[in-house]
Amino acid sequence: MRDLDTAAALSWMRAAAAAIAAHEAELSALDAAIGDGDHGANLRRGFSAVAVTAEQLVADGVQPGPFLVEVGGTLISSVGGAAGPLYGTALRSAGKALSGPAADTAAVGAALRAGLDALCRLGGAQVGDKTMVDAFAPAVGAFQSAADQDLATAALRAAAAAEEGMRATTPLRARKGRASYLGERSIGHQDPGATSTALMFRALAESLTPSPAE
Amino acid sequence: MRDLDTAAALSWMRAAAAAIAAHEAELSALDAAIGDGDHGANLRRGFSAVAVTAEQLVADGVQPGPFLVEVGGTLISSVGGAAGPLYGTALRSAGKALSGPAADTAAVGAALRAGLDALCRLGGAQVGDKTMVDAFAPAVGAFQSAADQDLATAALRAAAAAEEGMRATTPLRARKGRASYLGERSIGHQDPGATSTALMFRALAESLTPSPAE
Amino acid sequence: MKKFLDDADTAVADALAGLAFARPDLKVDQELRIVTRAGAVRPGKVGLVSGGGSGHEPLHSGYVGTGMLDAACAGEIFSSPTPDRILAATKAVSAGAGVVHIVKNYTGDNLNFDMAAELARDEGLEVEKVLVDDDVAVRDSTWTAGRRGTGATVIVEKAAGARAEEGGDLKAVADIGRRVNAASRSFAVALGACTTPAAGRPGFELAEDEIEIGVGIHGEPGRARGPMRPARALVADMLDAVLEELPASDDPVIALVSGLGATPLLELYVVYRHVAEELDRRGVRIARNLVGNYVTSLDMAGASITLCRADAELLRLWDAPVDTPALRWG
Amino acid sequence: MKKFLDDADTAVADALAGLAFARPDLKVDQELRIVTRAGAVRPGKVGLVSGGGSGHEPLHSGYVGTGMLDAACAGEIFSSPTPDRILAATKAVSAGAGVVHIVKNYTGDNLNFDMAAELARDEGLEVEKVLVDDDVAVRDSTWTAGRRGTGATVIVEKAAGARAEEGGDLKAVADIGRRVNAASRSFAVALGACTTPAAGRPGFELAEDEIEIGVGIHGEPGRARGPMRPARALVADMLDAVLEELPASDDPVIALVSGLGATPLLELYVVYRHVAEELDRRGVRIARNLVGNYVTSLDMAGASITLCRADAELLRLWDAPVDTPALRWG
Ligand SMILES: Nc1ncnc2c1ncn2[C@@H]1O[C@H](COP(=O)(O)OP(=O)(O)O)[C@@H](O)[C@H]1O
Ligand SMILES: Nc1ncnc2c1ncn2[C@@H]1O[C@H](COP(=O)(O)OP(=O)(O)O)[C@@H](O)[C@H]1O
Ligand SMILES: [Mg+2]
Ligand SMILES: [Mg+2]
Ligand SMILES: [Mg+2]
Ligand SMILES: [Mg+2]
Repeated sequence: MRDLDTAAALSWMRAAAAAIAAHEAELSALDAAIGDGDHGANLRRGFSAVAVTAEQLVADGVQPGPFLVEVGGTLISSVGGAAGPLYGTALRSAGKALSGPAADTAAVGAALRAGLDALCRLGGAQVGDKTMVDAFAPAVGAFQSAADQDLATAALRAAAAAEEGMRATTPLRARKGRASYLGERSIGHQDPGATSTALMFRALAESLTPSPAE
Repeated sequence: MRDLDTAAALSWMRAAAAAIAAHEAELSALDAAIGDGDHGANLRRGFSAVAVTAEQLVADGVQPGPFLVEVGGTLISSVGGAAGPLYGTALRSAGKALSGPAADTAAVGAALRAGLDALCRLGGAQVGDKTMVDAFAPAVGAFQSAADQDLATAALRAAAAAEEGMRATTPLRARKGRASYLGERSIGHQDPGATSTALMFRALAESLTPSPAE
Repeated sequence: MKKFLDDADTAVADALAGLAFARPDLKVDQELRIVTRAGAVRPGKVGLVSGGGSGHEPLHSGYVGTGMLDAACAGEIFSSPTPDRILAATKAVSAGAGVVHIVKNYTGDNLNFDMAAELARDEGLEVEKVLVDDDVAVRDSTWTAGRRGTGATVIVEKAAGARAEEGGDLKAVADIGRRVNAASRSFAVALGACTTPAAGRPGFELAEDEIEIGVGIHGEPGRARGPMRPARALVADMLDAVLEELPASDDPVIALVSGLGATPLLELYVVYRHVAEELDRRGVRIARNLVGNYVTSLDMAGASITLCRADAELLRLWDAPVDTPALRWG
Repeated sequence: MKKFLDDADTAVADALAGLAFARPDLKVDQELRIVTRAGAVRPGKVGLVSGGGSGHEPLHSGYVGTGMLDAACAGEIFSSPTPDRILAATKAVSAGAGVVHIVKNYTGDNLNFDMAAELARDEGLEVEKVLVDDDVAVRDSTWTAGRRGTGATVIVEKAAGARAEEGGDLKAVADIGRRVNAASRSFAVALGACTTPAAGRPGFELAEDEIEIGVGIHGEPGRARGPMRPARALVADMLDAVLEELPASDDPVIALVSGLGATPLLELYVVYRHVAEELDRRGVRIARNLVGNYVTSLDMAGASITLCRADAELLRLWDAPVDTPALRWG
């Protein structure tokens, strides 16, 4: 059983970057269907920048809270589009909620909740609007429900909930972001932002779960 | 046996207009391959104008020479592109070479020769340059070789020669007109102008040959 | 995908490099992707900053110059620029009288410009935001992110630019921008999709007789798909949509017909013919017009129509001298 | 085929009607398809007439106005106008000092303009012809109809127009036009074919990785088909072709990068970036430039590069005031 220290946060960002890179085309294709087709490229650009920042932050010996704050800032200053400020703000707020060299499951859960709240405040979206919130909110809920479990378990529950939330966006009609311009035509397509959110929670779970070889 | 009077000239122009209209798409497609794709539209526009002029000229009782001169002028002022001045000048020169109310085979042959000469002078093309001249010149040759035959026979020979000349343009490399810009790539395509020339000589032959029903 | 590019990732940077070579009257900050006028901002003049995703050229860089913008921020293709760059542009053109942000209404643009404005205010600058939301293909309701900003942006930038040039203060410049936006409505149809360099293939596929009705400028599908029809009928429907939401008034209009990138000028003039005839029939007088590629969507085949009710003051500002790559007169 | 048109046969007339509505500073004779300046020609000024097939907009109607053309004759799409109309334009702009015909070198244009000049001379007018033949994709040999006229037309019209405006006589105006033409060379590549309204489908089909090299502006195939490559490589080859035939001289050049109709401005600036860098590498200085859609080929995807060696006099004429729909400065 392991708390979230800076090394773990770095592993998360590395896994997230790898997942985004692997799914760039898929994310952009989802965005092309109901948006402008750049979500994959936006996040790839952002996480490439994060990869550089993150290594430096670790070398500088920062704690996980400031680490996430900086990573969020990097996303804000490299992604552009809607996703950059939203994800960046979520990470910055989550980071600000963390203190000390390592955080346990409850602390991480509270931090994620703070991130979600900031994201919702900034974007004005609620669950059901067909946005990243539809994956983010259930993920945070599942994570906090497992506050008494170890980090990896909570993260696994969160990832599963995020993926369910992601799939549940398909039948929804969008009320926020570009997809809302399509009206009824947004129905039947999975939201790209919810999809990238699910990838990020899955990356968190995988980075915390010892690989079979270890 | 019938000489070329104004009524016959009118029949020719009507038949030519019908043939062009029926083959407009084909002429434009040939021109698209090695030119700019407008030969069919150019000539359809021209012969639509000719149809109007021609009826009026007949109503005014003009003789076949002035009739062809006017028809040529109409082509010049309605076709545009290369084909308008070339066909128009050929018909004008042919018309100027005719006198009286009707012309026999020899007179028509000489008039067509005058038209060909003017066309070659204006456009500077010779046989083998992959232009309308490749159909026009053999047609006039065949027509004049049949100067002692009736008009319809001479016209039938001319039409056959024009069609042979038309087909013979396919392997040639163009030296005149837009097709020359393609260099070697013009080889293997039939020239649109030679094709419309063949249509016009076929129209002449058909307008002079009593249809089976008559 | 065939495009005159070296690499999808450097498309925006390479185009800005070309702009820098072509226009010595502009200054291009390659690192921050900011285009400003070559000279310093006149002390006391309100600064005008706009920007957004690239791919809409000449918007916005083509409107930087005397009488119009002081700075344009070029985001990646169809992605808003980031707050740090907008902040840098804001500071670069600040001359003591405040800065106006002209922002097209998209979630991303709003968030990034708002964050930049926040940061600028933290540094003691006054920033006013003018939001452009003229596209009537999107209803402004709780079901949407609100109407999109499209063609009216050009008119907002022109009028606000003229007001700033003649010495208007921050409020006056922002006000005229807001007034132009409130008086403007747009509608666009696409005959074919655009291809973003990153995606490498068209955003949607249309049958030979289909069009997208009510598209924006980001390659997204429109509100509905419909059958292709003659220009006259398409224009009549587009004008129906625009006029239904255009403020009623006796003022004449400024009419903008913009190609979306791949539509020949010949066709845009055919569209304008019908715009002029239809508006005449409906008793709307056109006082000024623009026909060409002004707000585009990469290589999208299509056209937008923007109408802006213009009173005497607005016409005066419209007619004021302008000297930018894409608009030049007076 | 999807186009903003009502009918292929009325496309040119409808576009001219749109132009007439849009530009009160121009006079459009719908019957003869002639566009002239709204005012009368200044007595004693040499008249400038150009024209050719339509589909190259803004060429030629977009260049009618102060400092450039007096009249443009619009033929059908890709078909030269007829002699009677060119004659009418010639007479309309004749103000006692003679008229210059600016003619792009195509068989049809030559024949129709020559016939018109003949008719004008019969009526006692002096007419000088300036032939534009700048396209190096076509060798000038007994095997061809000679080099085509393309992008240089804009520069010829601008310089000759300025010379006429400042009072040059017939010979002086024609001479400067000929000098510009002799000093100019162009080359174009197409990434995709255009579709004429009459044909209704693209003039040729290209594979996803193929381009046409050395195309003209009439939708015809080029000299060769080749593989698509990065912009930098394409531009280097295009410049090789242009520079090989551009007169050697220490003069700088006017560089024109023109889209062929469906190419976004973003890409044209990428092209210009490489033009600027390549020319710099080769020691050729660019004194002036234009980047945009200036000589097009309907909705062809592609770009042309034109270079014109420009001495001080030519630069002065280039910089002289011009006020037309497509060029405006000074
Ligand atoms: N107001 C909002 N609140 C939360 N998420 C949003 C909002 N608007 C958009 N999104 C999310 O952003 C995603 C699109 O991101 P991206 O494509 O990178 O930005 P853009 O729409 O600017 O191109 C959407 O799929 C959606 O999940
Ligand atoms: N110099 C010439 N002499 C004779 N015929 C020519 C010449 N140039 C072109 N042509 C003929 O004109 C035809 C093309 O006509 P058309 O398509 O109507 O004109 P354009 O080439 O101006 O579009 C060619 O197929 C060729 O037969
Ligand atoms: Mg997007
Ligand atoms: Mg042709
Ligand atoms: Mg975007
Ligand atoms: Mg033609």
